[in-house]
Amino acid sequence: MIELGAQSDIKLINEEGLRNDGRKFNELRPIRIEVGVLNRADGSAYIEWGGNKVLVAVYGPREAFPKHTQNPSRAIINARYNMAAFSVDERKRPGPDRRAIEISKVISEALEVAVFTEQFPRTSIDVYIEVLQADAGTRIAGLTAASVALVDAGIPMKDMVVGCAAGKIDGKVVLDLNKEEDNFGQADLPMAIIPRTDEIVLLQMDGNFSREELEQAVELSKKAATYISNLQREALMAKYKSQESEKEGERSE
Amino acid sequence: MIELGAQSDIKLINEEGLRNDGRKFNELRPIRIEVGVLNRADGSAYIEWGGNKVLVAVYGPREAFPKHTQNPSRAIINARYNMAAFSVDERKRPGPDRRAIEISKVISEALEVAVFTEQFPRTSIDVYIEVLQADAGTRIAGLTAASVALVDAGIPMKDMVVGCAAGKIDGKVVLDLNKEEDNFGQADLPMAIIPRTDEIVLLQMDGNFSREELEQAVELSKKAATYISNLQREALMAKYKSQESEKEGERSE
Amino acid sequence: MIELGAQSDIKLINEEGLRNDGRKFNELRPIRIEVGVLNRADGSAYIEWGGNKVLVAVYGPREAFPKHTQNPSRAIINARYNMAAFSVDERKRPGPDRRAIEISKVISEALEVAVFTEQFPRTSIDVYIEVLQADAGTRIAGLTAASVALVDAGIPMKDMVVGCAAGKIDGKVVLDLNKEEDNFGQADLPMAIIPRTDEIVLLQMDGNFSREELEQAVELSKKAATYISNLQREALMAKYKSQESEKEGERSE
Amino acid sequence: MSAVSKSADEIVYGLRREYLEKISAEGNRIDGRKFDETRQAVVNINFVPRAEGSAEVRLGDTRVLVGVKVEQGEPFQDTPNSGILTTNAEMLPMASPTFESGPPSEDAIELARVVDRGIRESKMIALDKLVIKEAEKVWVVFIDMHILDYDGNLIDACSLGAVAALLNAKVPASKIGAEDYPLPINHVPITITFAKIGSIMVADPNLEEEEVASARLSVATNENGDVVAMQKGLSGSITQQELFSAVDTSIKLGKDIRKRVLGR
Amino acid sequence: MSAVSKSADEIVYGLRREYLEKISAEGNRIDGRKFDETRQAVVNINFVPRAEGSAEVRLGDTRVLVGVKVEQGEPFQDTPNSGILTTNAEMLPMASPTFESGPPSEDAIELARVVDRGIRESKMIALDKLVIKEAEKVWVVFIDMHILDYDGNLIDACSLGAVAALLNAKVPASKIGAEDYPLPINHVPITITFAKIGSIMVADPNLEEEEVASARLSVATNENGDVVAMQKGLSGSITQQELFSAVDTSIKLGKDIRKRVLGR
Amino acid sequence: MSAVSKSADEIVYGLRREYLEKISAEGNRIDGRKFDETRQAVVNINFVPRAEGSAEVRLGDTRVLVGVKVEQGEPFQDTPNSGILTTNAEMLPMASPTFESGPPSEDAIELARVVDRGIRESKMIALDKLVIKEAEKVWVVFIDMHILDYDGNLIDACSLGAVAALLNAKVPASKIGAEDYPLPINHVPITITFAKIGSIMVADPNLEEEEVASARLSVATNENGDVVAMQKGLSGSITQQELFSAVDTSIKLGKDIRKRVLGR
Repeated sequence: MIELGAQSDIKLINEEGLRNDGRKFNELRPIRIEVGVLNRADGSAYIEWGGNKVLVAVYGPREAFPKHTQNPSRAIINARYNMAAFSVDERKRPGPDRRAIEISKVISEALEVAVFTEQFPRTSIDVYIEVLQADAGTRIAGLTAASVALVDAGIPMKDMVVGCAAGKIDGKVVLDLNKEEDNFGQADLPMAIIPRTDEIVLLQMDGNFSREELEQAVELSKKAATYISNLQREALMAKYKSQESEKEGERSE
Repeated sequence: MIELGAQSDIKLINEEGLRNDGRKFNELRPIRIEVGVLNRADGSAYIEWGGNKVLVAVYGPREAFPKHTQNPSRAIINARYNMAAFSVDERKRPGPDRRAIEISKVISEALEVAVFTEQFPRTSIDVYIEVLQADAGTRIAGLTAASVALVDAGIPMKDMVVGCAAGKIDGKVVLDLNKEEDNFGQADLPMAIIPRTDEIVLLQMDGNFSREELEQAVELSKKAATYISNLQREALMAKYKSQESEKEGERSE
Repeated sequence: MIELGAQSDIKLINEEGLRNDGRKFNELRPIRIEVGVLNRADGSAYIEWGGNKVLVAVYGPREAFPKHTQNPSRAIINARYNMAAFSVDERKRPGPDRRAIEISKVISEALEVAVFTEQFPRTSIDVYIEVLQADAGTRIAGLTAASVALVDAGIPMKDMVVGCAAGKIDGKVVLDLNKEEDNFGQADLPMAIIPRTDEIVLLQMDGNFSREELEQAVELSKKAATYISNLQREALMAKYKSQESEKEGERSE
Repeated sequence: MSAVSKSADEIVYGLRREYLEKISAEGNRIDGRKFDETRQAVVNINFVPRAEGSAEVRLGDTRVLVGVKVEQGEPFQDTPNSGILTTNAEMLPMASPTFESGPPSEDAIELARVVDRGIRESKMIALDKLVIKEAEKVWVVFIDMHILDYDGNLIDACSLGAVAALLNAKVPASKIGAEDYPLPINHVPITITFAKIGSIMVADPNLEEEEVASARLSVATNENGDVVAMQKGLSGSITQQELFSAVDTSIKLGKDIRKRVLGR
Repeated sequence: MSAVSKSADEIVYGLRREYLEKISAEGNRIDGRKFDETRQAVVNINFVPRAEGSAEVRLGDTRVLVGVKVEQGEPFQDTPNSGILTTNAEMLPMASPTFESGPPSEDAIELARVVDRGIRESKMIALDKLVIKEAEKVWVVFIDMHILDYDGNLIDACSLGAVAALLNAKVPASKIGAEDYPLPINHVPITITFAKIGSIMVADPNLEEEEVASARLSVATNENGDVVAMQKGLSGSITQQELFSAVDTSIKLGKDIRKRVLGR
Repeated sequence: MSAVSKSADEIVYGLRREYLEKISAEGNRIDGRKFDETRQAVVNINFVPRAEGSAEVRLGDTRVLVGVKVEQGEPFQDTPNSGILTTNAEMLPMASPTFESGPPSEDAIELARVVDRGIRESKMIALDKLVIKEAEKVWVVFIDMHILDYDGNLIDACSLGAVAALLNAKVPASKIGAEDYPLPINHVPITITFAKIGSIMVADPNLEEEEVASARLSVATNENGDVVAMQKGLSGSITQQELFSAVDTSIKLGKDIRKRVLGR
């Protein structure tokens, strides 16, 4: 979060309680998920979440390389979060920066909770997350799509991981910050849970929350997660339905 | 090719049809080749081509390292084109830049056509091309010397590869651009062929050629290649003659 | 040594023959050595030498990694000299620069003379030298502490290596330059010896010494080395005494 | 080397190569195309509105995304009156099991340089119109090409994507108090790449064809039918006749793509 | 995977993990502490007088040295009225047989970023008071954290060291003809990290505890009891209840350390 | 370690070492030279006319090429009235099967730094005469040393090449509207390197000698017979007597080379 001198001048919630993009405090941006969008990858998914456009490919389980990275009792999850040079306002130099390395780490750890890694010793499951356009909340969007891509790749999981974020703007706790809100708001809390068990698998926070605000933020995100979880399922269903109807078509030919 | 605003002001061919260094349109710069100029290398050659000074060393066939680069059915040709920091007007930072990496690749590929690589599985043949002074046409000079150095190293080849370039200056197709012509001309076509079979093994081009100009350029280069091919042979003969006469000398002692 | 235009203006020895910190020409700065200061390392030592603060950890002998660095007939000594970013006036970027790489090399070579490396084939003995605050003479301080840390790690050695430096200021040969003397003096001679055999194991020099001055400088350092050697021994004794008394304590409980 | 020591992979590869050479000698391609027929090209411009220009290209099953950023910078000392063009390719490990993370491979460097050469040497962009203040400040055009899905012929997919993105890019002059304007364009180069299979040159090779090809040739032409850039690749050779036949096909296909796909 | 193929190391690790989970289920810790009890923290400020600020911290057997350098630099374009904070961690191979030489590992990067976040998001440093000339020159605060001896919980040791070093740091304004002044401070954040062992969250884990933990949670709070930064780590999960219990403990321990160790 | 586990290479190496130690104990060297005799040095100046200075040096079968570039740059903050000297060595894989591609090895770094020290500490170049505008613009002297063929003693070959190239280098002042002038020179340092074989110090070791040496000592002297730089290398030791005997020989040989090879 960049601190600006004129921070207080920017009003993020209007008199009617609506946000700069017309949303209510507990409203998500539009989310659209597509499954199986790439040919070469073992699994893939594409997500649009507000202005975020994120593509995810999964390869594996495959023999981990180099060999010394192999774990004899389980698969390693190797998520790689990467922003395209053109995804942000000022061109980003290609290659991982420190921020991307940290995000890749926390995403890998979150997915490891969900995947039955012990079924695939000595392998790696590589999850490539490419941010094609960024608009605040990319890690959460990427993680949400990554779960879907893992299912598409046939990787056995406890359940899908769902990401969501809440934050604070103009002193009020709201769901799912957009870019302007992230820049000029007071707090951000990216989080990911496994809905079936209510486990928190990713949690980061920066800014300023009182104990009470923090509880509100977590509650907002948890409710939204249920909704997003359904979107994930529908996207997967849509793919299998279209495959079914293709097969039907083949049979009726 | 650097574009300059005042490009049209520079005249590269005079009223008598001669170029800025006095050459005719189909005339090469002076070329001198020496063989076996280094002690440690398995084969070596030195070429002066106009103001270019290029030294080539060959090592191998030797076990390719690291092991995963080995090809079980043939040798890999690993050419490494490198410009000395002091070889150009403005000091070049040591180490390979993107241009050098591309040139190393196309030179390696060109040499692979000529070498009987299938005779040496799992090995590498390393060709180090050091540009000591640059004056346009270094890749072609380096490749021409590399062929000679490979013969000097005893590597079996179909035939030697010969490099040559043609270009366009003041709207006219000419042979073998020098530095000023390269900077202010309209096109450059570096090429390499195997004279015995007429195969084109390296070809790059930038600038602007009509279909007809392109044909003229290729024809000019092909003719020059025959001449350069003879220089390669003479350089090799000169070495073996001098070795013979040394042996003669030994015998008559 | 940085050359300054106004070099001659700075007076480093006063009328009474004393240096800017009150020392005589043959006087060392205060030195304090502590042994066994770290928990995880196999051996460790801390040295304060004038304003220098240097911490040394030793790990090994342990299997050398990566494998191709292993020497089948002896241990390799891998000293790594590193300056903390905050150890110098202007922040130093983290990571080894060319100076640190050279110093690491000469320190490794100096220690190899003393350690019975042939007793530990295929292993490495890693000596990490961290300069926490720098005040001229860090390599010598680090090497002196490294010897002590090696003993603390139980590595068998011929004898401990002792570092010392002499230099020239205001045209006079003096012992153990401090930072200002190093910056504005005329020569510096870092050296290390094995006192028992009088072998010189590290020697570097820059500046300007006549043949006679060089002899004086070497003599000054050699004498100081005997003194420093005793400090090393006392530091080791102090540790073992305190361990003894702990054991005594245990027994009497 | 005896066949005995060949790995299963090599044997399969050899059979595949033999098969493709055989059918091409008979006049056929693995996916039914004619030798001089490219795959369907779908261009989706402005895919990344945040960039100054962008285009997603699908060439058969190959998919790339090209973004163009236009930012202020200092001119090079020897060209004080010229904007700057810089081109970069990312062969993302997402796109193929054979692509690796890390600094650009030599393949990625060659790809970026070949695409760059087609654009630069055709003088596509009027770099002289990108000067903000002579010798001090110019517009820098960054072309970043992300490979998303790899089924062969990245050179043509990326070239097409870069050209389409540039044609629709704007100069963000509003950042310096003026009005945004379209990136000034002089020419529209199109690159066509050929793979040599046996003794046949096929246009726009797919991955299967690329893998068994002995040589590769890329030819970029402009709307006048001039050749503006070429690059031979791979460890095989081509004949003079193959070269000129490829040049002719490239001129023909270039005109077609320029019109049909780019509407120029 | 059958136990047969497990290495000796893995078996020992499994036993150790089992043991620690067992004793924590019984209410105990390996070193006798209570679940919400930190190890003794010893802070030795001004250890490196040559730096603008410094602190050596011993947290049990973990030992870190933090140095603060304050130098002149250019502000970022989008924050012309703000000084700059930059934080770096060096996990020196000196500190543990498992730390390697070379560029920062992802662990070191996460460590530096988590410490940075606590300081930055709490607005500890009044960056707006570090402007020398608007949009041209500002003070840059470099925090460099050297890990000397590793016995677990580097986040808290480094955070405490960084805060202590900053509290005692000066701005070397004498270099620009003014007078040195203390680094301007708004707030004092304290970070407390928890390890989840079995189903127990223990504060300030030592190395043995860290190694068998399934999850890690760090919570930074300020003197008002607000939460200013958090980070969950490791490949396990936590419950909502565990999260808030950790937040409460962090607020409590933060107040204690702020007063007892830092005298604030 | 028993001899049984020694590799063939090691045994050969041991025998070679034994042999060279034996003959040197008898007063001989493998190539018939005296202990204090250097190989023939051939210096070919101005080999690269495009550089501001250059020299190719053959020292026996060792061959190096040194180029000097002189360019404009900013002075260091603490030396506003001084030009800049920077020295780099490239141990090209061309020169030996044991040299590898990639960033400079520690050997290459030591080589560059030892050569640099001889030139810098002798005050060979009058850096104070290389100021274009105080605190703003100075001449930067780049010495780049390319090792072409390696038969031992790179330090002396490179030092000689660097000195010869500098003695013949010009400052390209015509680029700033003045006239080119010779690089201003104060002193002419010569470096002589010794290898210790058994208990004998031999000057200018060739590769065979270098490989079996226990210690190496380089001594740079100026025309007054002062010592200006020294460096001991390798994992062996030298005695005080060996040191001073080497210093004396270096002074003597330095005078000889300065006159005979450089004509000074």
